[in-house]
Amino acid sequence: MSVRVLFFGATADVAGKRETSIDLGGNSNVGAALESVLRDQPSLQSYKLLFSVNQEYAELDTSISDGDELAIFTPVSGG
Amino acid sequence: MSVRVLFFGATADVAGKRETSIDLGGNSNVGAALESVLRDQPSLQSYKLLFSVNQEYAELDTSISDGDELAIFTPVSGG
Amino acid sequence: MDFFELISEPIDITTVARRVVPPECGATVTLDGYVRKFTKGRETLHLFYEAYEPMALKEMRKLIEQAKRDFEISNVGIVHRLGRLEIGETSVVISVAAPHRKAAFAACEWLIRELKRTVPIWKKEVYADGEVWVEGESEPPAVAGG
Amino acid sequence: MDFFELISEPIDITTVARRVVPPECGATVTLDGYVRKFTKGRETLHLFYEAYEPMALKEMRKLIEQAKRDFEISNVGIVHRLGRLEIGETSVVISVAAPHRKAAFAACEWLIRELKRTVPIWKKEVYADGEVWVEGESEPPAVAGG
Repeated sequence: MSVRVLFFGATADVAGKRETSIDLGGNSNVGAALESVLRDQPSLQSYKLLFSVNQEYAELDTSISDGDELAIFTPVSGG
Repeated sequence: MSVRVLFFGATADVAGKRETSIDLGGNSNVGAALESVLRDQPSLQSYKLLFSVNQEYAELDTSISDGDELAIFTPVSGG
Repeated sequence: MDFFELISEPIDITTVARRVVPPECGATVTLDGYVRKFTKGRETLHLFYEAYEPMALKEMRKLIEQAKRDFEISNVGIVHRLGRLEIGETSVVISVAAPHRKAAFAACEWLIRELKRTVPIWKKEVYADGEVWVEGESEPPAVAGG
Repeated sequence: MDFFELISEPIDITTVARRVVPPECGATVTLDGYVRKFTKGRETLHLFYEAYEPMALKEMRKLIEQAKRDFEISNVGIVHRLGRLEIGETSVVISVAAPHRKAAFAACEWLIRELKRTVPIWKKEVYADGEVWVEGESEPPAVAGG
């Protein structure tokens, strides 16, 4: 299955892109997706990371399905 | 001695004027001035009244001197 | 950069809020008080504010001085409008700028509470069938020196 | 009459504050956050805000819904600016209208604290000698449903 991955702010700068796509086996979750992303982008490991799936905050054990939108970002700093 | 007396809002409406002048003996205070005012304006007695002398809040025992400015008004309602 | 004013023209709150901003600050909290259409179910047509102007300005100055002693704030602006106000028009604006917003919130809330208690301004509500000078609900200020 | 927006143009806080006012209300409290010139002694030349826009709007909507459940308030407006901001320009405005000002103060303070914690917006500070994406200091939000 295919998952769209979005980066913002610091994670976009580190990844050198704002968006990518990863392929995962069935019954996957955020943790498995993150492992896949970190293989390509090991520098992201030094950041505190937050996640969302389909624009809702998620944790490492949040499940992911085909076509989902995963976002990986640092703690927010708006305001 | 002569004291200038100012009215505002409800007290000005009741007194039918915004300003008057009263004559008092020496060593007077707000209480004595109020008695003098109430003789002319007995309807003021039904109001909760606050006082200032020379634009500073005052109480009945605050002393008054010749030329002072006494104001008599109801609790403030600005804002 | 503090200021306190009594004016008879409409109040522009952006202008008030901006005038208190110093470069080191991060947040301004603004209280915008305005004419209510209904008070206890009775419809107000318009309002009229009257002040004992020189004393009101003295009391506003005291409030700002006290707020700057008690809260970690940079600047305060207070503008109160006088005369006739239509429904929805701003009667008072208090803006407080501070490096950290917590102090700005606390000081702004303290300032409006104290202003309603101590600054000699009176509000007259005008209804279809009459008018009433509103009596303040708060205790009068303690007198320093008695 | 609630609203939540992400915009790239300057924010006019009077307009924001006025849009939340219903006829029964008596006070609007507005938080105006803006670009600080100095952060920890380092001079910022300008800032850049970026958002995960659809999620940011969802989170802003949630904040307003929660605030209206928890506080006795009438309307909330939140406008956050994105893109490049110069020193002193407003980055965020939160206006809360309520029949009684106490609830407006409490809700506005809660909203800005939660916005900084939950709404996916990031700030980049640009200095003479570099730029840094600021990392939020607050704990991330708990995940509903996990």
